Amino acid sequence: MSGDPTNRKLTTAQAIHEALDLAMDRDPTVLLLGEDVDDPSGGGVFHISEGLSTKHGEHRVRSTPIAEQAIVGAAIGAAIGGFRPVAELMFMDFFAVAMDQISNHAAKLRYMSGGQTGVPITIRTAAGAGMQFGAQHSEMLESWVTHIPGLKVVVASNPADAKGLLMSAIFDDDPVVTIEPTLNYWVSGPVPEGEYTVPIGKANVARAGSDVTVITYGREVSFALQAAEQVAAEGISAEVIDLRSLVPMDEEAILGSVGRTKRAVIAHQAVRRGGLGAEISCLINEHFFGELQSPVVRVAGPNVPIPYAAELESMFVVDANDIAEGIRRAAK
Amino acid sequence: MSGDPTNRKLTTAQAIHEALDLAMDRDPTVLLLGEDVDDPSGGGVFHISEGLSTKHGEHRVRSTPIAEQAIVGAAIGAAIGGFRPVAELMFMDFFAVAMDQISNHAAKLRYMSGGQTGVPITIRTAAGAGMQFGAQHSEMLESWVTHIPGLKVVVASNPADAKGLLMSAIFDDDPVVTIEPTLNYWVSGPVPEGEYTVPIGKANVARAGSDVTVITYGREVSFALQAAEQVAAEGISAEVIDLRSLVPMDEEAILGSVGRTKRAVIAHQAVRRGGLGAEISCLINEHFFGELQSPVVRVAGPNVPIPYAAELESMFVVDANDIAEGIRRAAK
Amino acid sequence: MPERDVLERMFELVTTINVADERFRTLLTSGRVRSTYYSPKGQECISAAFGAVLRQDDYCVTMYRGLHDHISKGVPLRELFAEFLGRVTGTCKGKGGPMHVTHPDSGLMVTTGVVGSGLPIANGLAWASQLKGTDQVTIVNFGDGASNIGAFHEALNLAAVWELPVIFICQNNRYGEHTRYEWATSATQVAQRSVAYEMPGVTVDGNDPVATYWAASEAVERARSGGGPTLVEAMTYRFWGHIFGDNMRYMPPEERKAAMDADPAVVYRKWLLDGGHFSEAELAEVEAAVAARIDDAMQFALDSPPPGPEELYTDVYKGEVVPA
Amino acid sequence: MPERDVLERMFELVTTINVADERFRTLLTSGRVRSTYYSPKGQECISAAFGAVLRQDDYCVTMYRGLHDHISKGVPLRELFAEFLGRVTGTCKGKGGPMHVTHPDSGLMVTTGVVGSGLPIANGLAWASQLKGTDQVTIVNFGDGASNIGAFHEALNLAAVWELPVIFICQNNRYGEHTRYEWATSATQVAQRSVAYEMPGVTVDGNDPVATYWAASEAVERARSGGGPTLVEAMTYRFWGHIFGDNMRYMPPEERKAAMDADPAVVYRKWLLDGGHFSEAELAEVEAAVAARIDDAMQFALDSPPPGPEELYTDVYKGEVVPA
Ligand SMILES: Cc1ncc(C[n+]2csc(CCOP(=O)(O)OP(=O)(O)O)c2C)c(N)n1
Ligand SMILES: Cc1ncc(C[n+]2csc(CCOP(=O)(O)OP(=O)(O)O)c2C)c(N)n1
Ligand SMILES: [Mg+2]
Ligand SMILES: [Mg+2]
Repeated sequence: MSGDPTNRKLTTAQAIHEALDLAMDRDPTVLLLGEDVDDPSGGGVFHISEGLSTKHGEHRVRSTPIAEQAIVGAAIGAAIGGFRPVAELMFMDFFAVAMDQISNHAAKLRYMSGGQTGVPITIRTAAGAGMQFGAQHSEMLESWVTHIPGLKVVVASNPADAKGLLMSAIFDDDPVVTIEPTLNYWVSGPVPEGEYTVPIGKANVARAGSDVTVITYGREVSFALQAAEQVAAEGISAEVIDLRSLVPMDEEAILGSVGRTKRAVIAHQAVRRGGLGAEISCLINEHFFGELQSPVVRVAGPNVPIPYAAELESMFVVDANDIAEGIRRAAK
Repeated sequence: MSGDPTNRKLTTAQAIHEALDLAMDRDPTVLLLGEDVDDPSGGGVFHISEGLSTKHGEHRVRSTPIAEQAIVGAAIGAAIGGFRPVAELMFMDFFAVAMDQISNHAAKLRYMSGGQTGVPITIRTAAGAGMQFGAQHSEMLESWVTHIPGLKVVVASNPADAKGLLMSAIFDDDPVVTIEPTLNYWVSGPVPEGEYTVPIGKANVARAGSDVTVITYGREVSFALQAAEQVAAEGISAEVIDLRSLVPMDEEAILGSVGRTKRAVIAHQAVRRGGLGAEISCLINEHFFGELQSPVVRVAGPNVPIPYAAELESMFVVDANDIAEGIRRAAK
Repeated sequence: MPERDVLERMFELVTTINVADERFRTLLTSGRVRSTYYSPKGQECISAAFGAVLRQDDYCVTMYRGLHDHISKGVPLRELFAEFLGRVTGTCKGKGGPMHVTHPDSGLMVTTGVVGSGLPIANGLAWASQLKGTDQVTIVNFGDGASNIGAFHEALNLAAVWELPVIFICQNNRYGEHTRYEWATSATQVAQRSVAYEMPGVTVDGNDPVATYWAASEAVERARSGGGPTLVEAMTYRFWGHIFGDNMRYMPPEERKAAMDADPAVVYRKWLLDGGHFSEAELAEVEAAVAARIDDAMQFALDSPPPGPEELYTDVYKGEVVPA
Repeated sequence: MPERDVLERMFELVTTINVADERFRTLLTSGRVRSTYYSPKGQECISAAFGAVLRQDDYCVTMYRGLHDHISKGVPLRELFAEFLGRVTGTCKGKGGPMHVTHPDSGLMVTTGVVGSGLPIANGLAWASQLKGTDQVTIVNFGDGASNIGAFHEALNLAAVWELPVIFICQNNRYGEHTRYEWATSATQVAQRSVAYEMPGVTVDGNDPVATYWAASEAVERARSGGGPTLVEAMTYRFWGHIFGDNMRYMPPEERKAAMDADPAVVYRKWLLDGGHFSEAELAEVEAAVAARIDDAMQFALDSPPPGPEELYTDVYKGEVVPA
């Protein structure tokens, strides 16, 4: 990460706000659109864009009807027309109503046009369980978008990365989906002032270790760090890799670490079947055939919809204990 | 497969037609809806439902507006109301406009209602490249739907299975997506007369072999069989498993075969990253840690949109040569 | 004038909705319960009117802001509250939650959290009745904001082409989340969108239960007798903003005050008294009975256990248990 | 009456579309070329009229049945045919194909294969012009069938709320694939759906280039001067059914015959002669020049090589080559 770290603390929501503000300051082609995003509408349900339409103008920060196809379509068209729109889709479950624009258009237009028209949009979305929002407001659906060639996909685990990754996403010349774990909005951490970027495609070693590599992203990074503490007490040294970017993925970082530890755990909240963990596990197994000390462990959601009752929902969510259990299995 | 095999040959399109007809004969709650499906509209663009509205009535075989959310929604509602609707979505790429109904509703309503309302619908869709239909009419998107708990997903590789799997799908009490490789519509094969089912969740050993297991489905099964012939000449005995059903998956069949061969190749047309091959590879690697003779090989589409030009499209499509290459790598 | 028992039924429903809403907001404020909650307060007369018109075997599809619709369609209060609280005794064993209440015995078929997505499903339920030749009617409730999403359009067109016995009820509370109707919707009234489908459309004062009752009766009669769908737009207001905890800063205070001063439940009560339809004692009796039922239901819910861990893995597929 | 050069421009465009369409169908029939092909024959006057009104820097979004729109917007014929044939000299290097022609230099920004999906994107292009303060106009072409899909509704509402300089052109050819307009659409005319958005809407005879020219001029003028969007419905007919090879059995033969007997290109040619606007020699000269240009373009396309294998892996992301 470039930019000077400071001790200033912000929530992830504030960090994202700051990235949007700085990007709009720097470049007049940066636009913001989505439901409720302007100030007359309260600056968004999570108040992330509060103040931005007042500062940058209501023509640049536009509240939209509840019409996700229209939102993403408008972003795509404006991007082809020379702008860098940031579209907000409130929850990732609602990608389901806009997948045609995302998958068939945003992702493919550069290719279909033979490179003539790029689509430099950013799609921001909140995702993840843990707030008792039920089956239709809680999913991590990174598998849907990472499977679509033409999209890039990032997930920040902390406020500083949320800001830096979003800056990279906005100024990337291709469509980037930034998945924002909902519960992280209220999590604080140090965030450097001013402009900086966290490059897309570079993972971060969140904790160094020598026995087992834990590969994870988003909200599970903090759980992985807690799990690493738990198992440290048992004499297991776990390295935690925060992917930050799912597409492109920092294969070098993964392979470098597992090359040393020879043991790997992959943790994510999304359901196991077809989760991104499968792809990462393949990468490792294909590369280290016969060299691993134990089978690659996937710690992931069970293959069920997300239940409402708190007791069931907390069983669904991958937490520090689940990851610690995974590490112990890998370390055996 | 129950039902007597005969030498009667039908195309896959005819076999599917026959399944629909028989299902409607047997059970008055079976309905058909989709664009152009009734006879005044020509019985569908692939003429699969030709004759069915005339025979079973236009109230049971209904052409719809071009409105995939309305189509799937109507199917869901009718299913909750006591029917077994079969909805046709012309190409799988168009799942993108109906994913909300498919993922957030069809798949989740049983769970969200605590088991009170099931959604016994079948969603039929054509999929796959090879006809120069370009980037928006060619995708195999099984990864999207296999990742959604609550859905079942089947893909037939031949006309007899297409009929039997569709019969199972229609009479299954949960939502089933039947992916129909477009090019297979015109492929003929023996199809038993009358009613029979191919059970969902059971794979088929399409070719017995002892050196390498090839796991595949849909159109790639015929390519895998050709590849097996190619490598047989080189002294490699390949077993070919036709999955038939992607969710639930016949893990026993896969593990049984790989348990003998200790070498596995997975082949599918969908792009590699996040393709179902990753999940299958994980299953094998997790089960046979340290026992495999070579790394599991994935033969899959490159991570690109599907190009129009025939020369590029044929490079994109996984064919017999690609699979043979994969088998050779696994057999090393 | 509607029959006296209709007026009473509507009063009972309005009262039930309001008491339930108050209790639930109190529970949340006290911190005893944590949940997302979309108060229907202000919109109660719309559901009450339809509740007085519909039969038990009619179908209802509603949404996250659905408590008023659940109650009016007759979902039993104990199971309803237990579901809101995520208890195993809930309508859906606590697995659905307030955004996903289902109770087929009372005709409450689907509650959805995705804006507009209930409309296509309602068509299917209506299609089922049409095929079976029953005279059941399906209603689907949604907001003004939902009238801008694609599913609305697809559903209304299909319903019109297929002449389905379905009623699209737009509860126009002037806001979609924090965005004012006018800033999101290019139509003076949602009802005028019925022109696009050559479907009967009507705008009614949703805060007037009697007016809404007549509009409901007409639409239901049309659907029941094979006359096809209707778009009913009921004008109303949300007293408590979008979601429990909403700062409501985007709502002009005078606007909200005016709406609350004209509380439709209070106005209706007064109208019943002033018109000599019921005595104070009669209404108080209804109110006491309602309060007792709500207390009982609330206590039932609070006393109920959560679903057991095995419930995580059931109901994904019929009769199967998914491996952990 | 439009200016003489407008009449000539429309004649040239109509002729170019028809000759290109004939040649392409001949190529397919001969088996020399294999492709999905959606003939625009019958609809040529609509695009020609808009082509005569629009500027090069105006934006156009169209769809799989798009040859007439591509030609009218000025996409160069050589590159256009080469794209149809999947050659590296095509507008998109053969990677897009006929369903996905893009040529920004002539303002042809997007061609999509998903019904209705171009409308939301057209809004974005119009938004870009609005933000830049240019007076560019965006048009988006779609079919009658597309007027029933959700994206249509979302796009028209947003365009109206944001007062975007966009024109929604519904080429109503009476069928969506094999389904008749009336069986899928509950609206006597698509244009009446503009009422739902309080947007100007007009139905015009799309087979009459002069009438369409005036409707186009009015809508373009409105958009260019900040007056917002328009829905233009142009009534027309597809001569060759949905797709090349269509058995057309679902189209009543008398209906099709009547349409073909009133071939709009033939009618227009006769009108130009009868009205004394052009002499036979003048029109023949245009026709000869068009035929020569098409021959040249066709030959160019046929002589061009396919894209090289490296093209499979480029243009997924800017400036990157994806690993094989
Ligand atoms: C497809 C979709 N987009 C966005 C949301 C987030 N959201 C939840 S409620 C709501 C506002 C809906 O407004 P309206 O339809 O007027 O209903 P109201 O809440 O006013 O009753 C929004 C945008 C959603 N649930 N679904
Ligand atoms: C979302 C979607 N659904 C279905 C299709 C298949 N399809 C291709 S063209 C077409 C008919 C479109 O009719 P219309 O809009 O009237 O245009 P026309 O072809 O008549 O010009 C359909 C259904 C599609 N391409 N996209
Ligand atoms: Mg509202
Ligand atoms: Mg048409």
